[in-house]
Amino acid sequence: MIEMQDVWKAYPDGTPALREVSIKIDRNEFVYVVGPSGAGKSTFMKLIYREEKPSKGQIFVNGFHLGKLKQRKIPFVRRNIGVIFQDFRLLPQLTVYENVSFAMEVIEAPKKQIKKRTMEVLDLVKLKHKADSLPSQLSGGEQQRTAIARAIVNNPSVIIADEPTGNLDPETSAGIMRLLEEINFRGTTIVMATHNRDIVNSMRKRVVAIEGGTIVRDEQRGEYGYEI
Amino acid sequence: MIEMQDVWKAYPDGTPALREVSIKIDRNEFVYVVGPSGAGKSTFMKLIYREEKPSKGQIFVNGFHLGKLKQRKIPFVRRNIGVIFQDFRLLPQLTVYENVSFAMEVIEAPKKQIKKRTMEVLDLVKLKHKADSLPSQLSGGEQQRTAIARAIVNNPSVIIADEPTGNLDPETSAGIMRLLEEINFRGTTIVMATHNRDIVNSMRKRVVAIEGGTIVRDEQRGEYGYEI
Amino acid sequence: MKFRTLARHLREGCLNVIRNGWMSFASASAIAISLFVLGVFLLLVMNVNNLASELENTVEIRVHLDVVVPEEQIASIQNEIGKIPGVSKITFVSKEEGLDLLKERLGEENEDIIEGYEGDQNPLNDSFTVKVDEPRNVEAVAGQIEAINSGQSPPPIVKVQYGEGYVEKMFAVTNMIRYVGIGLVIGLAFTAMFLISNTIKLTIISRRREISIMKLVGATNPFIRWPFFVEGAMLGIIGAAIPVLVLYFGYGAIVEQSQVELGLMMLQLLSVDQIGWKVFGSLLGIGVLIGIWGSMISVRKFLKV
Amino acid sequence: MKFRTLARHLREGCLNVIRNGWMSFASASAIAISLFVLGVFLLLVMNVNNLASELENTVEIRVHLDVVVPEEQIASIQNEIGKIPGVSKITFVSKEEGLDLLKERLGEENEDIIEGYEGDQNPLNDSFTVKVDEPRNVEAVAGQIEAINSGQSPPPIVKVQYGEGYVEKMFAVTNMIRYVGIGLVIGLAFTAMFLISNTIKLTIISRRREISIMKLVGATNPFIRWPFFVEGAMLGIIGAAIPVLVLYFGYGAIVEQSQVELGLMMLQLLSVDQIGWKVFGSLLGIGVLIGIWGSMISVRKFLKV
Ligand SMILES: Nc1ncnc2c1ncn2[C@@H]1O[C@H](COP(=O)(O)OP(=O)(O)OP(=O)(O)O)[C@@H](O)[C@H]1O
Ligand SMILES: Nc1ncnc2c1ncn2[C@@H]1O[C@H](COP(=O)(O)OP(=O)(O)OP(=O)(O)O)[C@@H](O)[C@H]1O
Ligand SMILES: [Mg+2]
Ligand SMILES: [Mg+2]
Repeated sequence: MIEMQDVWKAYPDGTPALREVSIKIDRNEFVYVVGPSGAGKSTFMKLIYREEKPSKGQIFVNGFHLGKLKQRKIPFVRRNIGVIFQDFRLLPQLTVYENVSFAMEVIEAPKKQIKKRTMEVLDLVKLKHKADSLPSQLSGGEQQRTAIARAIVNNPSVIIADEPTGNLDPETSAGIMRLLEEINFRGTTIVMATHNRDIVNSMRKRVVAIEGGTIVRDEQRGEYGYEI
Repeated sequence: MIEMQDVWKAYPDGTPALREVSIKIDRNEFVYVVGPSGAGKSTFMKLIYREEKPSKGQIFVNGFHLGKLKQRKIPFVRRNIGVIFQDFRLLPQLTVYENVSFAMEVIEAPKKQIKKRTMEVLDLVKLKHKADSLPSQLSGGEQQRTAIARAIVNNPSVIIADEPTGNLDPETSAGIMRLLEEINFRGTTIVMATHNRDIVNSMRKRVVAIEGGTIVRDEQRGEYGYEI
Repeated sequence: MKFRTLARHLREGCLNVIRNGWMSFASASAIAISLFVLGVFLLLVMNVNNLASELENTVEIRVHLDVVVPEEQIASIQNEIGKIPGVSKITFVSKEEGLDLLKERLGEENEDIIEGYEGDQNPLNDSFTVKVDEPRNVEAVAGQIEAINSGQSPPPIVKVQYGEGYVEKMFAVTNMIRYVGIGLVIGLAFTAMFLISNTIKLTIISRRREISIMKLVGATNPFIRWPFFVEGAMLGIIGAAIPVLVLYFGYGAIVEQSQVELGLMMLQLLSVDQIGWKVFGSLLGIGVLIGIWGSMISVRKFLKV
Repeated sequence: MKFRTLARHLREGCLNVIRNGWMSFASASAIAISLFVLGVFLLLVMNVNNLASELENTVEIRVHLDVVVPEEQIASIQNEIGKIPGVSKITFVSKEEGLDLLKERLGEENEDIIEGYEGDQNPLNDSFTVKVDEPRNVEAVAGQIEAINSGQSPPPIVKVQYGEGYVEKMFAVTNMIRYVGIGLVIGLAFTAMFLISNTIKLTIISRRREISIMKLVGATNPFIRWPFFVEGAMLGIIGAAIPVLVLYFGYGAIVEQSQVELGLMMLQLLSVDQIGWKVFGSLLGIGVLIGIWGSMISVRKFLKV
């Protein structure tokens, strides 16, 4: 489903972010990506939905060879990947409802279905009452939940979640984790970067630890592992 | 030091965010503000450094009566308050170094002192090696640490920290918390909104819980208190 | 593209005009004010060119006949001149009429000089006044008229005059006026285009992040481009409609108002009908095209995400 | 403000021009192109006004004396006319010279009419040609000249002429040219100011968030405003210097180039020295002022945080 072969990444300013990364993530897996701040977790995930290109190495996602993909085809790869960005990336001029429905308009879904599904998803993240608010009128956690709603609205086959509970209280976080687990159970691959020890340790899944740009640990049903 | 008397806040679009909030925070206190997403924690803190004005009620900070303060005097109140914003609010065109030194230039500190102190603070948050990077070239956690550095650089008498560890791994978080504790120990009042149960429970301080816009709990040496 | 998607793009494009309130206002007013200036100059230059043409049309050829030429020959010469290509009008001016014209030219002050020249004493000759289609051909036509003399003796035509020297100078001036005018309008058109697209670029550059987010959510380039396309067209229409309306009614009012005043000076502005929808239509067209073009080139930059 | 803070503001202002690369370019080029257009029209209008003035200066008064006026009286009349305020030049035209002038006016074609009028047969009278300082006063001066007759009999002045009718018409035309010219330049100046400040506003609106962050970090309004002030001035200087240089050298070249061509038509462009640093200096001044002003009004909006 997702495969990286000896991937290296250096940013244009020369910062080395990833080196020698090889990994295979199967359909329907749930993978936590952990590691210290600046280790390369976000970079690792940006490579998957092709926000960044690797400096070296091959990446395959859903059968597409990203390195050989024509520019025009990229949107179609992304449509099967729901991304929860670490910095949310909501469209500032659109309401919560519009931000979420936008992802469905992109795939030209029928209007009625858009409306039904969007409200359904907003209900799942408990934001129905904020449907008409603009991102600037939301609290940090509400913005994060909007980003979550947008990522799952299209039932993508892969969800990339970069620190999806960073701005949420433990109770809401638990709700979101239950939601992601259920989505995973229904067949979606989930790759989630997190700093939340409680979540990793209580919901045991595969754990990939990145440090200094390289994978230092990869265990099934692992734990967070960094002790204070 | 900080006092609110029957403060209410509704946003211009009508959203009620705070009601009947009265609280007194003494010099040198360390206060955790906890509560679910959208409870009003950030609003509570925005009132202190006057990003928002209360709809009703009085607020006193460092002896200033905010409601009666002339527009021109506001900057001088803010200079004694170091704020770590939930969304960082770094100046996008300035490097990490410039973002931090900016807060010192504002108070017209001597150039030499600016350089020395800025590097010192960057060292404290372990970002010396990123001094010349722009915010867009940083990881989430690095941006957050830049925001922390800026907040503490002027040795303010009050630090307002809105979710300062949301994007940090537990180890880095612990480092930041030790730093804040030390700053508090040296006489700075700290008001910190957080969702991090571990931190609250391991570093016992005063806990103010906000729910639905009102203070529901206020205990010395309290704990996080929300069980999953 | 599905129809509902097209409908969505139209809706979004129009909504964006409203959502970007301040920015839209800035763009539309840049379009409006640039096209207004362009329009004013277009009208000005058209009127000046019209005056220049009227001036050129005063050019005529005077053909002086010998006193001895009999009436039948006069008619045949008139006939021959009429056959020369480019000649548009021939008027016979008898010597009596010539004297009257001369009197007029001398003015009250000196008219006593030609006292006593009436009737048989008239020293002038009969002549033709010949107008040509195209003032620039006057020299050639004059040459052909002179050629009528050839082979006839005594030559019936004494002199062919068309204001040599003066005419060339006038053409130089009217040509200069035309070139300067056209140069100014073209220059202004490019300036307007630059300023408008500059403004639109600025409004779109501030939406760079938005565009990149859309792309990351899986939007194709056309999907992102379409609403901008509609938005650009809307801004163009709004921005161009204002100056077109102002110019249409404003110019109409000026023409009417100035009719009496200018009439005294024998001048006349082109009527709104003469200016016609060519001008107003092209202003509108330019506005819409630049609106679309400006949006498109600016958006394209940010689509490579 | 401490000196080091001022130095900081200067440095930051200049750095911001570079940091905002694209935006700075957009602003500076909007200033450059707007001022260039303004400058071109300013030069054009000044030249046209100059031509109009030259045209006006051709106005003169002809004072015809009675044939019987003796020479001593001619001198005393000349003296009296010279005393009239506003008269700048008096030329005596004897009847012989008058005849030559008339010959010229009639042209080759009709000059035989006045054959035989030479010498004693000359039917014309002696006359004065009077020039006035201010062409607009010509009517009043003419009146005063006529008043010399009063109390003298026979009246020595037969007729005072200054092209009544024609002169008024010419003034109407030259006035219109002036008003249209000044109107265009003022209109263009406002347009330029609007377009420039519009562009600057757009570049600053995208920095609204930045300004609010600065305020939240404790910056005072002047502290935020100063670098913008410097930045606006820099953009103004850069943006204005370009058209000023282009116009200065370009116009100089055009003046030189066209000297021969236009000389043939008795026309002459104002020289660069005549245009002087007034024009170029004021363009530069306008640029800098709009740059600063545009920045200031835009920033002020966002300072209320
Ligand atoms: N656009 C960029 N240009 C240059 N360097 C970058 C860029 N983005 C990230 N980096 C650098 O690459 C390294 C890895 O960044 P990345 O965002 O992947 O870290 P991360 O593991 O997500 O950290 P965090 O937990 O703080 O979000 C960091 O040192 C960061 O400074
Ligand atoms: N600018 C605004 N305009 C309108 N409503 C707002 C605005 N900012 C916040 N709100 C609303 O006010 C309420 C409280 O927001 P606040 O940001 O204080 O929450 P919070 O406790 O900080 O939540 P979180 O933990 O998610 O950051 C929320 O319902 C939010 O939607
Ligand atoms: Mg990250
Ligand atoms: Mg908050």
